[in-house]
Amino acid sequence: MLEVRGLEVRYHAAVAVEDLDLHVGEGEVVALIGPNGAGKTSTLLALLGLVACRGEIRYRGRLLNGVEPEERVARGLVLVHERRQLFGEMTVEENLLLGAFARYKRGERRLKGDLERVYALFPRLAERRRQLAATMSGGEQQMLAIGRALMARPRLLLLDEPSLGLAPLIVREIFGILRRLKAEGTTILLVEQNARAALELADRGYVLEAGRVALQGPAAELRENPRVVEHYLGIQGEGSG
Amino acid sequence: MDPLIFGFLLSDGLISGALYALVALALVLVFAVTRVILIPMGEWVVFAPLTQAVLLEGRLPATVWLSALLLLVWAALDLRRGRTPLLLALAAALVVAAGYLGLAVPALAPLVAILVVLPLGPATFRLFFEPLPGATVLVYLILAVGLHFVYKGLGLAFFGPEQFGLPALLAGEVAVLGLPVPWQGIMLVLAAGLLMASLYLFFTRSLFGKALRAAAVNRIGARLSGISVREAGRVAFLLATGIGALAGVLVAPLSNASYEMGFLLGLKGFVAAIVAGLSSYPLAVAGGVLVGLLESFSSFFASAYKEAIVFALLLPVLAWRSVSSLELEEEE
Amino acid sequence: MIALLLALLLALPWVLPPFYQTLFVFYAIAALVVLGLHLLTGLAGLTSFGQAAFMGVAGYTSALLALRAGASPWVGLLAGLAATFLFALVLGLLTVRLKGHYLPLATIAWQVALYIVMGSWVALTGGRTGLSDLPAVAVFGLELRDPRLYHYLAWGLLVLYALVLYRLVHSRHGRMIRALRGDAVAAASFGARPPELKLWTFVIAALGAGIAGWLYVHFVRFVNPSPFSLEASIFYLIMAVVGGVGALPGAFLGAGLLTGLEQWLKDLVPLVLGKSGNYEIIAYGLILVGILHLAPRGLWPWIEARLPRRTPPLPEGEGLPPRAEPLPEGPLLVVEGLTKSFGGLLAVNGLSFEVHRGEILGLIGPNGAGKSTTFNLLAGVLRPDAGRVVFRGREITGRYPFETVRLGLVRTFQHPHLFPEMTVLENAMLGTYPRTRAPMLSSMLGLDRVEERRAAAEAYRALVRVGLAEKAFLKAGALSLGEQRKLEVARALAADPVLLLLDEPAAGLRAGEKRALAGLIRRLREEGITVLLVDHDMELVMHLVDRLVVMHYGEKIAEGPPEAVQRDPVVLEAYLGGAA
Amino acid sequence: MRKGLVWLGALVLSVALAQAEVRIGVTLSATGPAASLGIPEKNTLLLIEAGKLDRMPKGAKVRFFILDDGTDPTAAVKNTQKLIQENRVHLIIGGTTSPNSLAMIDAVAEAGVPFISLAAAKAIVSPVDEKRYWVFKTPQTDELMSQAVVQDMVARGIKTVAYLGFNTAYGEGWAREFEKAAKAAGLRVVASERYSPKDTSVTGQVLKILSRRPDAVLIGAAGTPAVLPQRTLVEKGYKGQIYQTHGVANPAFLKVGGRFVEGTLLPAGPILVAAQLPDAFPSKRVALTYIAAYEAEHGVGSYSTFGGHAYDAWLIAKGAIERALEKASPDDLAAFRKALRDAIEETRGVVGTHGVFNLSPTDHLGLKFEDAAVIVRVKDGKWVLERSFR
Repeated sequence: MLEVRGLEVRYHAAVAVEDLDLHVGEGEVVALIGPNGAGKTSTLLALLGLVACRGEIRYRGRLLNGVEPEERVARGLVLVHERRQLFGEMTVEENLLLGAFARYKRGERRLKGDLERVYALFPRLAERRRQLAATMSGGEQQMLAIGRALMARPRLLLLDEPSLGLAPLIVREIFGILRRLKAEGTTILLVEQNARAALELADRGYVLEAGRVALQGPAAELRENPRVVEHYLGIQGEGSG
Repeated sequence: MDPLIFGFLLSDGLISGALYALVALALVLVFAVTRVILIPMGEWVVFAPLTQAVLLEGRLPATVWLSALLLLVWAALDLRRGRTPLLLALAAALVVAAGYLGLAVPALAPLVAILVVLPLGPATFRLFFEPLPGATVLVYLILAVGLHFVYKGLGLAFFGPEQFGLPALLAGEVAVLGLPVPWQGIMLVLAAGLLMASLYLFFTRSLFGKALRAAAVNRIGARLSGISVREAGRVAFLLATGIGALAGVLVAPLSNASYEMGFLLGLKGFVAAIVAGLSSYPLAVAGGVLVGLLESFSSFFASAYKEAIVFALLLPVLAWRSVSSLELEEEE
Repeated sequence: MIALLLALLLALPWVLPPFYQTLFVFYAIAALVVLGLHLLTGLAGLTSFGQAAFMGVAGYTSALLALRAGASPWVGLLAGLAATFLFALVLGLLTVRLKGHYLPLATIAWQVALYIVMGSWVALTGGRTGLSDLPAVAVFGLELRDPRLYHYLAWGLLVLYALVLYRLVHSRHGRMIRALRGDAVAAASFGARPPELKLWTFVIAALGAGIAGWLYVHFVRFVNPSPFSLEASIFYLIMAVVGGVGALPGAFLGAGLLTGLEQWLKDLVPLVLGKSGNYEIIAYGLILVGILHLAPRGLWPWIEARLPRRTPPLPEGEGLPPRAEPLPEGPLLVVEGLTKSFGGLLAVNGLSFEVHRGEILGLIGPNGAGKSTTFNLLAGVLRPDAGRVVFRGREITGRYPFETVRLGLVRTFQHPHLFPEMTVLENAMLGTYPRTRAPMLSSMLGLDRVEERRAAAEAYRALVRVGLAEKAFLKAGALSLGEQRKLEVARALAADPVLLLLDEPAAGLRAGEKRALAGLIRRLREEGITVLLVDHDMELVMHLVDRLVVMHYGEKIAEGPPEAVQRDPVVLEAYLGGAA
Repeated sequence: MRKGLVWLGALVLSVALAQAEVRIGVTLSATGPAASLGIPEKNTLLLIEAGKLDRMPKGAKVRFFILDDGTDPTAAVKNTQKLIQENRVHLIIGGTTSPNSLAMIDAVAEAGVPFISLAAAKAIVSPVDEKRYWVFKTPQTDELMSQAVVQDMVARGIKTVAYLGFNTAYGEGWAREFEKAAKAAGLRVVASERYSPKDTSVTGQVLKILSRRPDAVLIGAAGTPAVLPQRTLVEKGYKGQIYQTHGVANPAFLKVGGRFVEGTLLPAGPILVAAQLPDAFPSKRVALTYIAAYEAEHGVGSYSTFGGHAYDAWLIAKGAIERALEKASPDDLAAFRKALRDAIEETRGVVGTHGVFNLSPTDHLGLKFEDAAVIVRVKDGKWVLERSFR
């Protein structure tokens, strides 16, 4: 589904990601973990084309280099941004509908079904469909961000820190939904600091440190890896600014 | 003051205000989506009636060729990027055909004029602004000033220095509360209102309109939703040119038109747009009406200092708006 | 190099063809205005559409004094600058506090208003028809009528103004002005008072325009409002942007190029297109657009990138004097009942703790615990709803950061708030701002050399301490994340901190870098600096700190040495309860 | 036949080579707010350069350097310097507007170059002091034209009058001179308003004027922007007499003005109605010749009075060049400039399109009122001679 070779992202002269190889198979859930600033978010942004990068990104067999982000979205590569990037002054429903804009533009006018599906997944959004996005709590905003991404009918869903800044109960709820998506066969690339939760959900995982892959392997193996345990799975693993 | 004079000044201010409001709306739209302060807007506003006037004189206006040329250059750029620019080539042909149609059927001249001017906006965006994504507001502004020079120079070359008189689309006057007001003015105000209402509907009801708003408020969020910010920019320019050209065609029979009038019109629209913080559409309309009224009344009381009064009175408005705006904007 | 340029400048009028002598005078006049814009727009980030109006204020003042009172142009210069100063002060007070787009519009507003007054107050100004027969400037009885002589006057004043500006830009004030634009919070954290600095910037830029206006009227010896119009102001802004508004040579480049361009087009366009003419403005616009497409940041940065770079000598010598006053007894920092809510959501609720002298205290907690809010409350970026903060025995609750930094309460930023266009050393020197005293005027006159040298030495020493010495002259934008964090610390050290507030200093660092950072923080403690550390990197925190304060949902849930806190069941619940 | 032509060409060429080159620098407002004045001036000089209007002065080959100043005084000064220093011209013609001409005075006086201005203000040539020693002009002064308007108003029994003019040097000059002349003649000026040529509405000013109920309104504007106030006056029901100034005397004004400007009175140089002048009118023949040549190039009805000023400047210059050539060689720059200045000042009895020029050391314009001004009425979309002061 996704094949990345030699990815490199720079800001000014600072290297954020260097020589990164990565692949995601159809139906797989892959976790990308690592400390703050390891280059996880930069990787996702590069995959979507929102930052300039070098290296080869192959998606469903075709090179993505030079393809506009919105075209990537239209091809089913959809990102839930770390900062959610909702349209704060618009209602929940408007946000969701805009998530399907690429399809709408292609002429698909029947979005009702998708809407119902998202509402079924997040009943809280259904209750608040007329509410402005900016006035919702962090957890609800995160649900909306995921819901908006689902409206695009992603073939590969990129999730950036879905648990960031959320209360534990909400995090649990969000991961519950991710599990359901996984069960439905959605392919997911998940970036998460909550390494324990991420590795429990994922099939495989990569550990990024300072812009490079430090470790990789099946999620179950990573969970047992002493280095991962020490750095990311103690009580230490939870906190984040 | 004599209530009759008051009434006249009021109606004059409202008519001018409607014009400035339209220009301000277009400027706000373009700025919100692209961060371009569209100085050449004023030129496009006058290009439309000037094109119409030349058509009515039985000559093919040079704007037709300009429009077609820009569209073809755009098409050539697309071709280089490996796309087939069939629509653009067709549009270029259409513009030329419309020009000849306007010659043959003078009644259609106003419509043709708007159609001819319409491609200038999006083509300008495509050729001059799109290649510089992410430039600062200041660089875009200077770029816009450069284009203003170009269009102004072209205006002089195409239309000459003199004004053109245009026939009213709807001649005559009508009494409003005992006050004679020209139909054309009422048409302008009505058209402004209608345009605003349809823009409102477009932005709140249509998913395309919402996408445009989305691109304006959150560019990254928009791209994540598959909304192309570039396309949004082109659409914003297209709408702005359309609004401007329509405003121009409607106001010209009241005021005559010359290539030079554009800048001042644009400036006043810009003032109204700033009063709205370059972000709020209803406030842009209010700002336009405010500028129109200020201008009308100050031209009665102290015509020599008219602009000075309009701008000086804006300072407190600005201070108030600045204090009451919550967001800490980037200073550029 | 500079001597060569000066010699060229002196010889120029005698080698140039006659018309270019005149053109060079207009060049100097334009460059004066554009230099002001370089400071105002390029460095302080305030876009002004009103510089030509200031030219008019000074020009008309001098012209009227000469015609109505027979005053010498030199008196006119002083009076003109005084008038410009007053206008700029009043307009500046009205303008510089405006936010975002309101500021440029305000400049348009008074530009237009002043222009119309110049044109419409016929009795005073002669209206649009203008005033003619103005006197020439005379030096020791020699009237400067020949453009070759005026050249020296104009360029002399220009070079003087450029020197003053150069001194200012490379002084403590200049660094702050530049910092202000990128990041007012960071600037204020090192002692700057944003509105005041902006106002002076505004006035200094206006004075440049004032000199230009005076030069203009006594060169042309005729004055009417048209050279002081909005269009003229826009032309100066174009020059600034085309040359590169962020650099001093850019002002010279832009002013020279566009002054010339206007003339060359007058010659060239008719040649190319035949005599029918009027196409100059189109060509002008197209060239402008072309330049911006080639070099969106202006021509000078484009050229500079192609020039060889010279490394200045390393700063040496004595640093700044250390803090003299002794610390009072008792805890260094006392926080009592600190409370802050955002829209009804309690971010920090009744938080109390103390920081003792010479310790490293860690403040930790899970996501959303209120650590960042607490940090910002202590740093003065946010104001608490209730509670108080006492530092060194003085209450500092709700004080601005530019006040507390002088007391020795110095912070770093989680996401480095550095200025990528400034060198590493300049970034570090920002830290010395609260410790240096030179007022703006003495900086402009170059009287701050000794203090500047010591500030540079001090900043360099701080760079040595964090291990960045060899990168001192690189642009900060070229640093890696780890180096940027070191620079954050170095800048704080340059401020001679008593209490150092570190906001997640280890985020994003590699293992080796983290160890180095921990070593550095320990060394600082040994040097007597107290550290308050907010971080979530447990490895770092646990091995480094003396004590921990743990927050959860805005409240303190535990306090004590790391080993004890690690076993605290409440802490464990807070951290683990939320895991999936 | 063809051979003969070749010979003739060779002959002309050899004569030309033997002739001295006299350089005339021109700076005009061919763009900007005064473009409607500057463009006919420029066209006229281009016609002269092309030899389609007049012969060249005997014994000299004349070269023109024509620059545009965009109606900006700074640009006019820069142009002047450029012409003097770079093109080493012997004479400068131009300065379409009064500020531009005034701004140029210092530059020409400094360099000692004679200058024939094409702008209206009296201050350009009066008083003839050390600097204005070098400055001449051909257009009637605002004062002279105001005189014509005021005399016509008095003759019609008008008592009160309002002024509505441009907020430019043109409108300002008219305001000053007209109000002075009106007061002197016992007229009451009940309102004096301004507007911008780029304004889209002048309702406020017109209402103010209407509220003062003047017998007549004078609109001090140039070109087509002069239509809007008149149109607004008419639309708001003003029934008094409306006057315009000679600045509107171009065909575009009539076209744009249409029915709104019907019946307007304006002062103008006699050239505007040349064909209707009595044969005894001195400038009639010259004016007709000029108009015929201009219209041949630019179309029937295309001429304006402003081009006439440029032609008059040329006529004065032509005679003076011939006389100066006897005193100095154009190769000696300073001497020839001085000789040319002296020759211009000695101009006597040169019949131009706007009158007869008799210059003297104290009068650098040299037009007589009765020769230089007529009152014209707009009738059926045409200029019709209403009154002559002879």
